[in-house]
Amino acid sequence: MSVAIRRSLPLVITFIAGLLVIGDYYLRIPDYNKLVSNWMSFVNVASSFAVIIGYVTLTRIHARRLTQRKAGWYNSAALIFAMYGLLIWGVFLSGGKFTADSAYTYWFNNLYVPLDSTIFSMLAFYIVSSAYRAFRARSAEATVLLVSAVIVMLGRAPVGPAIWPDIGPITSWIMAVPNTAGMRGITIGVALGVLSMGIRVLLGRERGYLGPGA
Amino acid sequence: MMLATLYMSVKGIRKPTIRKIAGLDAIGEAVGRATEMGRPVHFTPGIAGLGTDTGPQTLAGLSVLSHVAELAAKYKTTLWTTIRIPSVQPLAAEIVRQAYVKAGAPEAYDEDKIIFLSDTQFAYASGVVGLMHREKVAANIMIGGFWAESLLFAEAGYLTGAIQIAGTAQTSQIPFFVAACDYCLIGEEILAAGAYLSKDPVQLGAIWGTDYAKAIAIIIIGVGLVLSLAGNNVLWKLLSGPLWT
Amino acid sequence: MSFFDKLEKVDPRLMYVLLFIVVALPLVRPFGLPISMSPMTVAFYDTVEKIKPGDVAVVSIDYSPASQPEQYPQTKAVMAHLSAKGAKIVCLGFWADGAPFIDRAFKDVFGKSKDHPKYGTDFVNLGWVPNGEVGMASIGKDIQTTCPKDYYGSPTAAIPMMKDIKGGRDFKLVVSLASGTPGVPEWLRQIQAQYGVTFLTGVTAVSAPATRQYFPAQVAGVLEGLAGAAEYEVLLIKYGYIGTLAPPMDSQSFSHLLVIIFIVLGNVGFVLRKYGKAK
Amino acid sequence: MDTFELLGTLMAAAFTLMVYSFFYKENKAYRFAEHVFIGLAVAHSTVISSKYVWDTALAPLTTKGDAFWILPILVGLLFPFFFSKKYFWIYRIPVSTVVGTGIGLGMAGLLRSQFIDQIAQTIALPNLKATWISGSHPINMALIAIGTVGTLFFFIFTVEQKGPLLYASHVGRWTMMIAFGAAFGFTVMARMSLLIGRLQFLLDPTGVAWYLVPVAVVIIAAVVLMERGKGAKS
Repeated sequence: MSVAIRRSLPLVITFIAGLLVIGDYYLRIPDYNKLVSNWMSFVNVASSFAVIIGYVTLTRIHARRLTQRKAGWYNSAALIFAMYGLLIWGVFLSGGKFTADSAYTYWFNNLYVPLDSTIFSMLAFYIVSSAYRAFRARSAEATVLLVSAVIVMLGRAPVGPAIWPDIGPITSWIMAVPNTAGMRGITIGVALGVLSMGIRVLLGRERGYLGPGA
Repeated sequence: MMLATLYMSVKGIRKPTIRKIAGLDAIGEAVGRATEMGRPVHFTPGIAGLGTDTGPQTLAGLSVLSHVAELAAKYKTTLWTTIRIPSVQPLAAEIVRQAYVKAGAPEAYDEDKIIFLSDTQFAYASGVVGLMHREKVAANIMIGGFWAESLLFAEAGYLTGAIQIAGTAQTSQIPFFVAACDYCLIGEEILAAGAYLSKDPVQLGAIWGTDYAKAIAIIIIGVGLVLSLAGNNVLWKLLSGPLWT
Repeated sequence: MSFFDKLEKVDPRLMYVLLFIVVALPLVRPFGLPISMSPMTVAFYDTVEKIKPGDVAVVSIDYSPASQPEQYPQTKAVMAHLSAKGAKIVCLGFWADGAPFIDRAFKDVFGKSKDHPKYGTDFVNLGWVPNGEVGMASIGKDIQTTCPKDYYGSPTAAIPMMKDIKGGRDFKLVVSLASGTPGVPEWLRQIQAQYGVTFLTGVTAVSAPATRQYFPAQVAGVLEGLAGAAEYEVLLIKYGYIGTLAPPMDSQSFSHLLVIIFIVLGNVGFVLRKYGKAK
Repeated sequence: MDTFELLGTLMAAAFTLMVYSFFYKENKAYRFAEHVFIGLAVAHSTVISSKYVWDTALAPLTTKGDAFWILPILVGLLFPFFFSKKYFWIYRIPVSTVVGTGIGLGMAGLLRSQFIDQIAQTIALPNLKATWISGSHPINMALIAIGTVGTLFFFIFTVEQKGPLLYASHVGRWTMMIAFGAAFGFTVMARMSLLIGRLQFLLDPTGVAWYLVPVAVVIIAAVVLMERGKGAKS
C-alpha cells in the first residue's frame, strides 16, 4: 500500500469513527442509532485485544531477565509463572467458566485481592509522613488549604462532632459551597480543554496517539 | 468558534500569547541543580491512556518531556523517563531522541532510560518509587494524568531530596502536588504549558479557543445568576430543556 | 541539631508504628463513638427509598480490590436496600478486577449467587464490560448484545428478568460504586444525560469532593467513602441490616487525629525555625 | 474453615506482610510480592477479556455462524503489529478505531454533562427554604457562582493577568485552595479506610491471619539485628 494511504488511513478512521458516535449522541434516527450500536459492539470486541501488547511486553522484558540471569531473575520467574499460571487456568482449565471458576476465584481472592489492596493501603502510611513533612503553612494560600483540610478531617469522622457538634454542618457547607465552586470551575475548564483536544484529534492535528512517526 | 480560532492560529492570522506559568520556568533550575549534584532527573508523563478523555494530559506531559530532554542533553545530565502505558513508550523514546539530536548530543541518547515499567497502576508506581530511591534523583518532574500514585511519587521525591515540579488535571490529586512539591501546575495549566513550550500554532490556537468558550461560560453564569436571584429561570430552562430532545 | 530541627525530622518509621497502633486498637477494642449523618448519605437513602417493586436498578462495580475496604460495604448495603425495596438488580462492572466482587456480594447479601432460587428473576450478574465509556454507551443502547452471556456463561436472553430489559430506557436507577475512570463522569455522559435515568453513586472518599458538584441535578445522592457507608448502615437498621462499620469508624477518627497532630507538630517546627532564623 | 481456605488466608496474610515489610526498607520479600502482583494483574485482565471475546464474538461465530463477528476479531488481532518496526502502521488501524470512537463519544457527552449541565446547575433557581449548609440557599448560590467564575478566570491563558482580571483570578485561586483542602481531607479519610480494611483482615480474631503477625515481627527484628552485626564488623 502506498505511503500516502498508510499515513492517512488511521486519520480517516479516527475522523469517521468520531463523527459517527458524535452524531449518534444527538440524533434520533433508528437505523443510524442501530448501526452505531453495532459499531460500538465491534469496537468493544476489538479493544479487548489490546491486552496482548501488555502481555507480550512483560513477557519479553522478564524472559530476557530470566535467560540472562540478571539480578533478581527469580522475581521475573515468579512474575512469568504467576502470569501464565493464572492465564492458563482461567482460559484453558476452567472449563469455560473463566473467572467464575472456583479455583480461579480462590487465587484471585487470596493472592490478587490482598496484594492489590495492601499495596494501595501503603498510601495511608505515606499520607501520614507526607502530611507531617511536606504539608506546611508556607503561604496564606497553603494555610487556607491546611485549615480547610483539618476541618474536613474532623467533620467527617465521628470524633469531630463528639468534640464540637457544629463542625459537621461547617464541613457540609465547605463541601456544598467553596468546594463545589472550585471543582465546578475546574471541571468546566477541563471539559473545554478535552473538547478542544478532541477536535484536534479528529481533524488529524494531534497524532500522538498513533505512535512515533505518524 | 474553537474551529475558527484553531484555523486562525494555524494559518498565522493571529498568534496568541500564553501568560506566564510559574512552574515551567523552574524546570531549568531543577535540571541545572541536578547537574550540579551529578544526580539524574526523573520524568513521568503520568498514567493516562492516550485513547481516553485524560489522554491530552499525557500529550501535554510529552510536550514538557521534549523541553526537559533538551535541557538534560544540553547539561549532559541523565534523564530517566518512566512509562505506564505501553503505547506511550515508543512515543516518549522518539521525543527524547529528537530532543538529544536537537541539542547536538545524539550519542548521549540511551533508549534503555525510557522504560516501560508495568501497565498496572501500583506496580508501575512501586517501580517508579524504587527507581527514584535507587538512582537518587535530584529533580523529579511529573506532568500528566495522575491518580493515587501522586502522593507516593511526591513522597519518594521528597525522601531523595529532589526538587519537584508537578502538574495534573486530576482534581483529587492536585492538593498533594500543591502540598508536597516545590512547584505545581494546577489543572489545565499543564495543557497551556504544553502549548507554551512547543509554540505549536495548533495547541496555541486550541488554548485561545477554549478561552473564548470560558468567557462565554462566565457571561452565561453572570447573567443567569442575576436572573435566578431575581426569581427568573428562563436561562436555566433554555440550557436544560429545549437544547436536548 | 536543635530541638526544633529534630521536631521536623522524626523518623517516618516511628510514625508508621504509631499509625498502626492507632488504627489497630479500636478494631480490637471498639470505643463506639456515635456516627453522625451527612446530607449526601440522606439524599442517597431517600432516593433508593423511592424505588418501587419491579423497578430496574443497575448496580455497577467500578472499583478494584484496592478500594474494596470502602466500597465493598457500600456495595453490600445498597444491594440489601434495593432488594428490600423489591428492585430488579442488574449487576455489572467496568473494571476488570472489580467484576469478581459481584459474585461475592451476592453470596454475602443473599446467601448464594447463581444457585439462589431468585437468581435470574430478582438479580443478575452480567460480569465485566470492556472499553469503559464506549462500553457504557453500548449497554445503554443494547444491553443484550453488549452482554450476550452472564458472568456464569448462561445466555442473557434466556434469563427471565432480562426479557424486558433492553437498554438505558428500561433503567429506573443506576448506582455506580466508582473509584476512578471510568466512573461517575462517564456514567453521567452516557446514561444519565442520554436516558434521564436517576443516578446515584458510592465513591471512594478521594473522589467525593469532585463528585459533589454534580449534586443535586445530575447525581441524586452520594455515599462518601467509609463514612458514607457507615452512615448508610445506620439508616438501614430499620430494614434489619446488620452493619459492621462502627469499630472501623473509631479507627478512622483516631487516625485523622493522628494526621492532624502530625501536621501541627511539623508546622510548629517549621514556624519556630523560620521565626528563629528571622531573629 | 477447611484446610484449603485456611491456607488461602495464611497466604493472603503472608503476602500482606511481605508488602508491609517495605516500610522497614525496600527488600527482597517486597519485590517478590510486587512481581507476583504484576503477573497476576496482567493475567486477570487477559482472562476476563478472553471471556468477553469468547462470549460476544467467538461463540456466535463458531456456533451460530454469525460472520459479522469475524471483523472485530481480525481488527483486534492487528494490535500485535505494535512489535513490528516495518508494519507498525498496521497497528494504527485498531488504535484509530478505538481512539476515534472513545474520543468522539467523550466529546459529545462532555459538552452536555460537564459544560452545559454544570452551568445550568449554577444558575438554577435558589430554594428560599433551604438551610444555610445547602448549596441551593440563595446566598450560597451566589457564592458558588462567584467562585466558579473566579476559577474560570484563573484558567484564562491568552490574556496577561492584571487589573480586575487579576482580582477575579485571585478569587478563583482562593476558592480552589479551600476546595483542595477539602480534597486533601477526604483523601486522608480514604487512605485510612484502606489501611483499616487491611488491619481488619490481619487482626480478625476469628481468622488465622493474625498468627503471622508475630512471625513477621520476629523476622524483621532478626534482619535488623543481623544488619547491625554486619555494620559493627566493617
